[in-house]
Amino acid sequence: MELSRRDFLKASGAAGIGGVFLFGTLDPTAALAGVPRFLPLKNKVKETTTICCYCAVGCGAIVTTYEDETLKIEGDPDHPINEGSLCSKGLAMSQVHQVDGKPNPLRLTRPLYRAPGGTAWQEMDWGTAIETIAQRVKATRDATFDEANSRTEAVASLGGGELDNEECYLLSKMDRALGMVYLEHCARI
Amino acid sequence: MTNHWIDIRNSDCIMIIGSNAAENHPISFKWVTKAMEKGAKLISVDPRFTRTSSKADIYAPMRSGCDIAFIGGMINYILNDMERNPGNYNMEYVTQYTNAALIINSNFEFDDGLFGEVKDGKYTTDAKNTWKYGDTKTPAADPTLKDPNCVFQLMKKHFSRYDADTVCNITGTPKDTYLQVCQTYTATGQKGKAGTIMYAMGTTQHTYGTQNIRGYAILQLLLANMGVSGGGINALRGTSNVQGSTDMCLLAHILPGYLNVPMESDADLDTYIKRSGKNPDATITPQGLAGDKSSNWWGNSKKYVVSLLKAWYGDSAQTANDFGFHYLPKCDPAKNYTHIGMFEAMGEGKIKGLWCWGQNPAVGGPNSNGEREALGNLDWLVSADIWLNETAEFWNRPGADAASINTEVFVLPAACSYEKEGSISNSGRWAQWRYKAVNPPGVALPDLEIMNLVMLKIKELYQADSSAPGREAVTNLVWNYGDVNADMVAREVNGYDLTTGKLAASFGSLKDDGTTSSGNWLYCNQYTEEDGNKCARRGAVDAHPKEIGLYSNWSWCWPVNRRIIYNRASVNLDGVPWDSEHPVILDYDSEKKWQGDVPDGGWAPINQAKEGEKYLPFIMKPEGIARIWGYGRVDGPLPEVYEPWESPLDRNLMSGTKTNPCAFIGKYRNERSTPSEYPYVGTTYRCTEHWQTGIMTRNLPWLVELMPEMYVEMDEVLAAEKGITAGDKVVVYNARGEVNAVAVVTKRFQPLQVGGKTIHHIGVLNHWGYSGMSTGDSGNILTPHVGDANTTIPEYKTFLCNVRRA
Amino acid sequence: MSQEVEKYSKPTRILHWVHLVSFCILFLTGLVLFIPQLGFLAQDSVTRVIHRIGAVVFIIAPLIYIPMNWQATKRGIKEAFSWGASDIGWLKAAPRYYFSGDEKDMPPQGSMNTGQRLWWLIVLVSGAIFTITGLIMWFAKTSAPAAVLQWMVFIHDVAFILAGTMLLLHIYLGLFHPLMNEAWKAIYKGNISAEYAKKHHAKWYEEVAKSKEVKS
Amino acid sequence: MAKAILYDTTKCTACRACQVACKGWNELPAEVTTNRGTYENPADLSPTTWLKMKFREIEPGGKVRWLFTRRSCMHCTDAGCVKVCPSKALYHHELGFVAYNKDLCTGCGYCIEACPFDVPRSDRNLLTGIAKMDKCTLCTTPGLDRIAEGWEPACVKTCPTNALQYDDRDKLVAEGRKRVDSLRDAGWANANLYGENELGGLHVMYVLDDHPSVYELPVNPQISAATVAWQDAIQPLGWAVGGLTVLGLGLNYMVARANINREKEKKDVAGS
Repeated sequence: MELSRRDFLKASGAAGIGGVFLFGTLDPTAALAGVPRFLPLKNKVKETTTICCYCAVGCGAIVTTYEDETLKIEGDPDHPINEGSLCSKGLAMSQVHQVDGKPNPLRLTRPLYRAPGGTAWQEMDWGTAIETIAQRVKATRDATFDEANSRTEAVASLGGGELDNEECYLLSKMDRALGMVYLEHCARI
Repeated sequence: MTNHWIDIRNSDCIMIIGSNAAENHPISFKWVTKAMEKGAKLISVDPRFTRTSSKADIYAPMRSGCDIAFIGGMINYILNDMERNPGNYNMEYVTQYTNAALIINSNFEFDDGLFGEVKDGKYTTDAKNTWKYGDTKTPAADPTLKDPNCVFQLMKKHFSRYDADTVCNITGTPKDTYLQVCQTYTATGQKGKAGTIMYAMGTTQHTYGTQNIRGYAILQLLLANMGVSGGGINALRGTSNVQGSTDMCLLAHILPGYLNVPMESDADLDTYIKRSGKNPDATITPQGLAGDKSSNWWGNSKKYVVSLLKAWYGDSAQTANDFGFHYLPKCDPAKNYTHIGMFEAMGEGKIKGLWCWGQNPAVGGPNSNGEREALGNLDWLVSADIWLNETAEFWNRPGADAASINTEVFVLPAACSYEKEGSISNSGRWAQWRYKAVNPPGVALPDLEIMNLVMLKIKELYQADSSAPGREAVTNLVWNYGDVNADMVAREVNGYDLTTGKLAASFGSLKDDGTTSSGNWLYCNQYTEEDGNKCARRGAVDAHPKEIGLYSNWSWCWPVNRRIIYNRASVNLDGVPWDSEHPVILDYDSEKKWQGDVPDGGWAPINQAKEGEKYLPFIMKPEGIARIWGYGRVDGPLPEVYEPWESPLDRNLMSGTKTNPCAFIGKYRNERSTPSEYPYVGTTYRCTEHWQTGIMTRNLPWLVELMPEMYVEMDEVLAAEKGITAGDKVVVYNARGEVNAVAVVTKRFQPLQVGGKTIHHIGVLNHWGYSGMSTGDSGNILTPHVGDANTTIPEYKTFLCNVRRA
Repeated sequence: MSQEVEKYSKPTRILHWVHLVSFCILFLTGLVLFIPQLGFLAQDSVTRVIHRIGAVVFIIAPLIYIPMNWQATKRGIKEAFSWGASDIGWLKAAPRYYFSGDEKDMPPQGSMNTGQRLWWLIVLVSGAIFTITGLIMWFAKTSAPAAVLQWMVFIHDVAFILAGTMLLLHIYLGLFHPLMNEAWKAIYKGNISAEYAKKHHAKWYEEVAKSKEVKS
Repeated sequence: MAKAILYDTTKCTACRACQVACKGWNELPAEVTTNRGTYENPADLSPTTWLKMKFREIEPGGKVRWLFTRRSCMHCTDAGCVKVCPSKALYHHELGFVAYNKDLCTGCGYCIEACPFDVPRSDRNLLTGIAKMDKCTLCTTPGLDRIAEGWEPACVKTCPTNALQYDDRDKLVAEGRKRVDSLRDAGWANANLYGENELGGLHVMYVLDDHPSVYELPVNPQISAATVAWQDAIQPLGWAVGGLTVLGLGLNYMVARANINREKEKKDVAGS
């Protein structure tokens, strides 16, 4: 027995006189108890274009931020390479910042320091961290500097295919000024 | 990529080898699919049947590390077919645009897998000289390709040993499938047809990785697929800005813009330019070809080096002090400064300090157990990252005794990609600007600002210490960014005309007299007075007359917004495109020059140009034509089959030379696995849902949900032998360590018949580590500390291992 | 004052009321699923929770009653399944009686008349069906095959229609029908007038009168 | 004009962007999963997973194939779930697919049992029975309604290879038939457009290069006999019986009261 929805309405309408008697109408598509079937989207704060941070296809994405401080990321439909598409990783990029509407709890939020032989992290302020790192770099460089070749082989630099071009350039510039020759990044591996 | 992502749609045949594009570059398949909708064939060559293979017309299984045999056989097939059916090939391209016709030194010898004498892991200078042209400045050419010493005939002889039976015995590919691949791909040799090769780390990560790519290049040149739309050899780069970071040359052997690093012997700037080979004197002019002029673009390198030094040292860079050339560090030619070399030195305790900027070598480097141990020899380690990664936490890794590790560790919280502003360059060389959407969490800062703070502080310390060695290299460095932002750095990278203070228009305007600056000549033209920041352009209309998908007004690409490089090879000697449907450059006339893409030099077509101005198409080569015979490599002018450092075979089935004689073999904690104990071929790779060391994806719950645990893959036969079923916990192990993982038992790996033996592969994922949300053992625990002869890229893709139930 | 006889013992009356209230709760919360217009009442599973509380009472109440009133239970069950020729006579005569009050063809009845025993049988059978199908839908909802659950709903629904309509009849007769003026009293207070008993439960009244002292 | 999704398995690379897009747009949290020896995860649809890709390896004629299938609501025209939903929380959207107003859901779970594709899911407290169903709403969830904005569903938008398309159903049927024809020309004799006619026409149709059973899809999906018997026979019968009973009792009350009053009057008259 196969009844279409319309047949069912007819049948129940016909058979269920009593129901009509009791409850007026049986049409289930009639407006229901005032529960909205449509609600507008959340209010946007802004849309920002970005380029995906994973592989090097260079897909465009749009970061939409909302008034409730949440964000969503989707492919940029105007971008000629991805035409609005993103893969699983590109879409999950929003979780780098935010998971289920809250900041990703695994993100680093302040400088950390681990002392020699230490077994735990200590929090450190930026000023101390920068000052100490600068001192370590200088001390190691000065102790190992080969003046004839303007280099130190005791300080090394790694990174970064994940940095912006401008950051890569600055890193290349500062590394070389410091005389680093062990200077690599993930392009080699 | 010589071409770019969208251009894949113009291809007639796509061979994906050494890449798993569908999984690792999913959006590339938008364009692969579009090509296939128009009838293009897709070939997938891989030891494992992947998501890429699932969409392929032909899937050819191949033992890991056998690209040279596989491609060599295809080259042999083509060379033989070319003589029988020259009409099926673009012989004009092969003879006029490649060095196929050039005559090689008559002393060249190839014997039993060697191209001459090898001493201490290096070919002797005498041997290398025999690889060169008979006349090194004005080599003769035989356009009939008959001369026994011409490249074509030497290649024919070399690859004649690569017959299909021999090849398939090495690679394990079924012969009928292999011949199908040869036929299908070779069909792109016809004029007007284009085939593309998409490759990635499956090609490069071998002790002969460079020669694997050489093989692809030879194949593509013989089929006239370079410079044309829908062709090219396309390295699918794996990291969002690994192209840009390579262009900025965060690498031991090059300075920004692929300029050579100075060596100890480079007493001054001119010595350096001369030694580097990037100078006008290096020009080679082939004789007897239609073209008679090679532009040898690298001859301009001095302009770029001086402009770089002006950008870095400003007024301290003057003619009198060689523009501050001596501030640049000079390398010891005897040392290997690459990643593996760095960790070898670290293992020996020679490196005291390391800073990592968004890089995680404790997972990403080969032989992880060794590299993690080596980190303990540092006095200090800085990790600037957005997560607490395995490198920062190396002292706290399972099995480590934190108390005995005396490395000071600084962790600096950085901003993620959309918490800051700047440009990144994709695999197709498009430099695209991205903007800040949200603030970084807590007190985290963009790397740019962290670098600025660190360098300002270092400069301050050197300013205050007048007796510090090498002080001037630091104090004279131009570093006046104030509150640094990406825009001001992008302008510096582009460079200026220092006489007017205006932004330089393009690298054509750079000079070697100190009147221009440019932080990276390749990026000169990205930011101009007229157009502003071109990386931020969003012109979504394809303005090419035939709409081949260049989108030249979307962002900007190097060099000078040329979307398909070597595009002068896409037209014949008369300037007519080989492919009228997908021309790259077209409609030359002396007034308007070329239409379409930015040409590789705007000169007239060879047949229209005057004597002595008939420019050859491959402008970056000293001889102006493409090298199918590539004598610049350290391990021979042609690819030759070698076994990986760890091979399941006891000999090379092709010659008496088992492994690449020039490969770099690490010594630090680098145990070698033997086939008797570890009979299976291990290979590492990625999956769609995770990325690189996993730290950027293992902390994202949606991706962890999709791929929650470290796993390995193996065929059903091997699994049955070992009593392993899908989902079991297993241990994959070799001489360097062991990896715990979940077994994925699959039909997608099949045992292969090689040299009379049955070879099983074990596929090992490389994304996991001990930090973050989803943790597990790193695949690189198993990989060896050995590297390619030319680049020292680690041999991640082939090693030996064994497996047991956990 | 007329004579009175005890029609229902106190435990029986308590059981009746507890059961009736729980059944009405079950009836109404179930009915919601029949009427889309009332669906909002069931939002957030509110009516399901109430339905389950009702079901617990509905199941537990007889389980407490039975061991404590074993004789009555036995008798009751026996009655539910004792059917004879007089029942047919009653069914024939009933419409006339209930519409016009004409009792001349009504055969004498026992403690429960045919109609009441029919109802009683339906209570027993549908109660068992409700309990079994209900428990399956409750506890095997996530484990039983979909087809099983669908047929359980079907059967539960059939029982619902049967018991539901009969409940309406029962309530109607007990509360509103002009002739059944003491049925209410029987189940509320326990006693009915001897006159009413003679008239409506003649056979039973004779037995009671024989064996027991009649209260005055 | 009915809208639909066309899913072309032959173009799908199972990158699973659709799975993440679904979670992203619909603000669904990740599940905790394990690797069970397959790429496929989560193991099943759930209240927080409305779409998942299935992976299947087969080896017909010694040639390995890796098949990918989409598991999500098929948005039937003859939808079992809509048929049984007592509060009409599930309803047919004006564009044809099965939309859902979660506020109205009573958690009865009838839709879960009635779905021929085993799609709706709820997390149910077994003791209290408190539950809410969830399934793909084709991005029409109130407050997250992409369709009302004139956008395509999140999964479709993100699909890298256009294996998912969203358009007028008629157009997609034509497109799907064309794809099937070209597959047949290419030698896939069993190629078919799944969902064109099934259950009155699905609003998610699949281009398959082989028989639906190869893709583990129900070959001839039907609304179950229990649903039909219950919804089309018993429920109307229930209304009828209930209605007639009430009418009958009312009638009886009026008639009986009149009769009995008359009897009484007679008696009173006789007695006086």
